[in-house]
Formats: sequence, C-alpha cells, structure tokens
Amino acid sequence: MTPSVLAGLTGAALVGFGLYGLILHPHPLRKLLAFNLMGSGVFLIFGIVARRGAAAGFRFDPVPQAMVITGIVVAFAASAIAVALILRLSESGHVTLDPEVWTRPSDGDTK
Amino acid sequence: MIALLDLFSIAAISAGTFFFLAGTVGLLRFPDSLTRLHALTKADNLGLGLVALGLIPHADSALSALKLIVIWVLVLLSGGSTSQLIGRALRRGRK
Amino acid sequence: MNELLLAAAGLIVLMVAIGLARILLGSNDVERLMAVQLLGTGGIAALLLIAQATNVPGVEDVALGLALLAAFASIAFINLLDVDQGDAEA
Amino acid sequence: MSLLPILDVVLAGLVIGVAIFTITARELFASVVGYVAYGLLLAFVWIRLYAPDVALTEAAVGSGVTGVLLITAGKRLGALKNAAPEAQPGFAFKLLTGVLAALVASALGAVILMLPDPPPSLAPEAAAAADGAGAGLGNPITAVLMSYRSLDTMLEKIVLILAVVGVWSVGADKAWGSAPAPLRQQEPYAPMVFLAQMLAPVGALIAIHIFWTGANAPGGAFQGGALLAAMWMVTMMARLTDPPRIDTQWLRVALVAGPAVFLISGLAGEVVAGAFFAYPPSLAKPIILFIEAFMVLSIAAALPMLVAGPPSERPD
Repeated sequence: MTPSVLAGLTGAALVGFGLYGLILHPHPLRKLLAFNLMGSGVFLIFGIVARRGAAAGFRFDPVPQAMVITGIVVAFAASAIAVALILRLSESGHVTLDPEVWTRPSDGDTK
Repeated sequence: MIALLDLFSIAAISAGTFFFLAGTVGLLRFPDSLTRLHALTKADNLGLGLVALGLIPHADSALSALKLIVIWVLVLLSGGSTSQLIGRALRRGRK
Repeated sequence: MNELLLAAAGLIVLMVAIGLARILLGSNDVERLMAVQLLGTGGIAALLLIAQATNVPGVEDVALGLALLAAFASIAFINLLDVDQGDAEA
Repeated sequence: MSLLPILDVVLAGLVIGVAIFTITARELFASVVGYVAYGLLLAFVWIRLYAPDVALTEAAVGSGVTGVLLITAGKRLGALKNAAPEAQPGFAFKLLTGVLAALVASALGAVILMLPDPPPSLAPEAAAAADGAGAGLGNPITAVLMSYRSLDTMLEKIVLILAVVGVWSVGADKAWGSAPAPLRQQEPYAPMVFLAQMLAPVGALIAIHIFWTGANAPGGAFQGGALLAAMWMVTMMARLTDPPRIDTQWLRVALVAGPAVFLISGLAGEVVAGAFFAYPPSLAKPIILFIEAFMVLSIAAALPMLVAGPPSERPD
C-alpha cells in the first residue's frame, strides 16, 4: 500500500462520513460543516491523482494541485454564501430546513 | 565536525521528544484543567524549541534556520498568551 | 539519521493523538481549545521532522503559516467563550 | 524505510478519527473545534503527498478561516449551546444513510484502487508552461496558476467578488452601506490585545514573505492573501479595528483590484504577445508577480468581508 493509495482511501472515507453527516444532521450549520468535510475528501482524492502523475522531473503533477488550491478558495466562498443565507433564514424565526416547520400552523409560541 | 553536529541534532531532538512525552503524561495524569493546561503549554513549547534547535544544523540555508527560530518564537508568543486567556476562561467559567 | 527523525516524529504524532483523544473526548468546552494548541506545538514539530526526513522543500514556510493559524484559531475560539460568559454575567 | 508506512497509517487514522469526532460531536462548538484540528492535521497528509502549497492553503482557508466563519455564524445564531432538541432522525433512517455513505465511500475506494496504471499527467505541459510564458518561476504550481491555467485563476477571483456581493446583498435594505457587525462586542482583555498587537505585524510580514517566495518555492498569492486576511481578522477580534463600512471607496477598490489587474494584463497580452494571457517571455516573471501582488490584496480584503457577513444597521 503506497502512501498515495492510503491517502486516497482516507479521502474516500472522509467523503463517506461527510455524506452521512450532511444527510443526518438537522442543523444547517452542521450540514455545512459536514459538506466541507466531504469537500476536503474530494480534494484529497484529487491530490493523489496529482501525486501519481509525477513526471517531467516533478514529484507531482502541478496542474491538479493548482486546481485543488483554486477549489479550496471557491469552496470557502460558497460556504460564506451559505452561512449568510442561514443567518438570513434564522431571522425569520426557525433555524431548520425541515419543510414541515414552515407549513405547520403556528403553535402560538413561535417568535 | 559533521558527526558532532549530528550528535547535537540527535541529542536535541531526543530531548524535545522527551518533553512532548512529559507533556502528554501530564495531560493524562493531572487532576484538573488548569494543571493540564500548565503541563501542555510549558512542556510542549519546550519540546518544539528543542526539535527546532535540533533541525537547525540540517537547514538548507541561513534563512531557513532563521525561520525555524521564528516559528518557535511565534509559538511561544501565541502559546503563552492564549494559555493565559484559556486559563482565565477556565477560572471564570462554568465549573 | 532519517530513521531517527521519523522515529521522533512518530513518537510525537502518537503523543498528539493521545492528547487529542483526551482533550476532544473530555467534557469541557474550554479544555477543547487546548486541542488547537496541542497541534500548534506537537503538530508543527512532527511536521518539521517528517518534512526533513522525506525531503520536502520549503516546509518552514508551511510551519510558519500553521503557527500563525493556530494562534488565529485560538483567538477566535476564546473570543467566543468570552462572549458567552459575558452574557451569563450581564 | 520501515517506519514511514506505519507513520502514514497512524496519520490517516488520526485524520479519520478527528473527522468522525467532528461529525458525531453533540454540540456545534465541539464540532467546529474538531474541524479546525482536522484541517491542521490534513496539512500533514498533503505534506506526505509532496504538496506543501496545498497544505498551506488547506490549513489557512479550508481549516482556519472556514472554522472562524462557522463559529462566528454559530455565535450570531446563538445556537452553539443548543443540544439540537429538534426531531432526531429515526434508527432506520440512520441505518439507511449509513449504508448509502458506506456504498459511496467504497465505490470511491474501488475507483482509487483501479486508477489507470501509467497515470495520465499534465506535468510535461505544465513544465513547458513554466519554461515558456511563466519563465523564471521556480514553483511549477505558481506557473500553472498564473500562466498555464490563468483563466481559471482569474475567474476564481471573480467568484470571490461575487460571493462578497452575495453576502452583502442578504443584509437588510436599511443597513446597506453600513459596516458589518464587529467580530467582538466587549472590551478585549489585555493578553488578547497584546497577542494581536504582536501577531498582526509579524504575521503580515510572514504573509508577504510567503507570497514573495511563491514564485520559486511553496507559497504564493492564495496562501499569502489568506494569511494576511487572518491577521486582519485577528486585529478585528481584539477590537483594534472594526470591519469597514461596505461603501468605503478603498475597500471596493481593494476587492476589485486583483481581477481587474489580471484582466487588463490578459488583454494587454493579446496586443503585445499575440494571445490572451500570453506574457512576453522576458518580462513574464515581473508581470506575474505584479498581478499576484494585487491578487493578494483582493484576497486579503475579500476573506474577512465574507466572514464579517452582511452589513448590519445597529452595533449589537
């Protein structure tokens, strides 16, 4: 088992855990966190593609590595938008994505 | 000369590793949060300093040797101040 | 020599792992902050050793960045705890 | 030779262990602490993949700044201590999700084990780019970012600006133009002020150094910009400064400067060197460093603005 295969399998496991948390956590911020975890797993898989593509005197393929760097920054920008939307959502009373909360007739104690 | 430098590295890095060991033992064995904080901050900062010192003879250039020292000073600075803040939070805080 | 560096790195990583388990699985939020500190010291030491042994260039810069970020994250977390406690007192 | 594989396995186990903690932790606060620790640990794995540039970016943006973004949001929601009393999913649903996640992970794992054996590589092309238009850049990744795939990099800067615009635009109408809420409400304690005062100048210096060496060694505009952004946020957290009003002229200029200079240089390349984003080989390195300097500025301005959030009318 070479280091890159091990790192790749780690990445695959991270994607699995991230997906699990993304689906199961009721709180949107926890979902976002799980999604970021999943994203870093994907980056890791990309990273081993870079490591395997070592050629032309490099110990890695610089193209996928450069794209991972861009990807990390874009992922952060998306997270920031998501956080802004979650905060906006919270101003309307509930912090949940459960559609039933919104359609349920007011229990009297909302707000 | 080379052998002497290597010997120095080995001694410093071993001593550094020992301090990390001591820090973790303290973390596991000490009874309350404040003493654990004390064990972690002091022992680990010293350990990092010794490891950095041991790596200096292997540095590629004077600049990277300098960077190793800067790393240590930076960690000392932030470790000292944040442990102060953590200690304060622990003392004021819940339980 | 390399083998020795790796042995030291392995020992430190093990210590960091034990420390992290102790801190994260404990029940105290304030204590969890120490996890970041632990990685800021032990993590950087292990990183420097591994990079030296496997010949990765320019790793001092990465370690410098990590040291800055560990301090940054600690400040952010402490900031938050202060706010909590301030609210409790007010 | 025998120790390294063991070390790798321990590292991978540590990363996965902290990831599991992050997912399963009961409270948001513990979970975010776990996530930051996880990001710092991932830097190790990247170092093992010979990717110090990515290690630095992942630690800075992926872990540090994202962690701060999440706890700032949690603080504003006031939800950090809530044990999430909302309906927890039932056991059957949990099991089903677990099976689905395991399936996805094992499919990915299988793909990784079956990757084609002479691995495809763009390294020769990248090397050609580093020797050609990106001449004189010792760091192949900077050459790829700024020369071989420069359009991607520029569009990515534009994504950052769009994200800032998006975040600002969810604020209330009345608040438009005012400053985002400060990152700290009370007076900071003396040790924090001291730390911020010491850390910020040193950190800014290190950030600029990392940007500058990025031409030849690991580092570059992204990493330098992110560290600079972190240092700006440190001063905000210690209340040495507050987030600027979003209608300030200099802030908007700083945000736009990176992509604007990039785009102008690209168009100039069309005239001078005959292709969009082509640089005259003799001047390639200074031009690239010039563009990157403005990119650092834009990143350092954009990341804290994304964390600070939409403008708020009252200093609450």
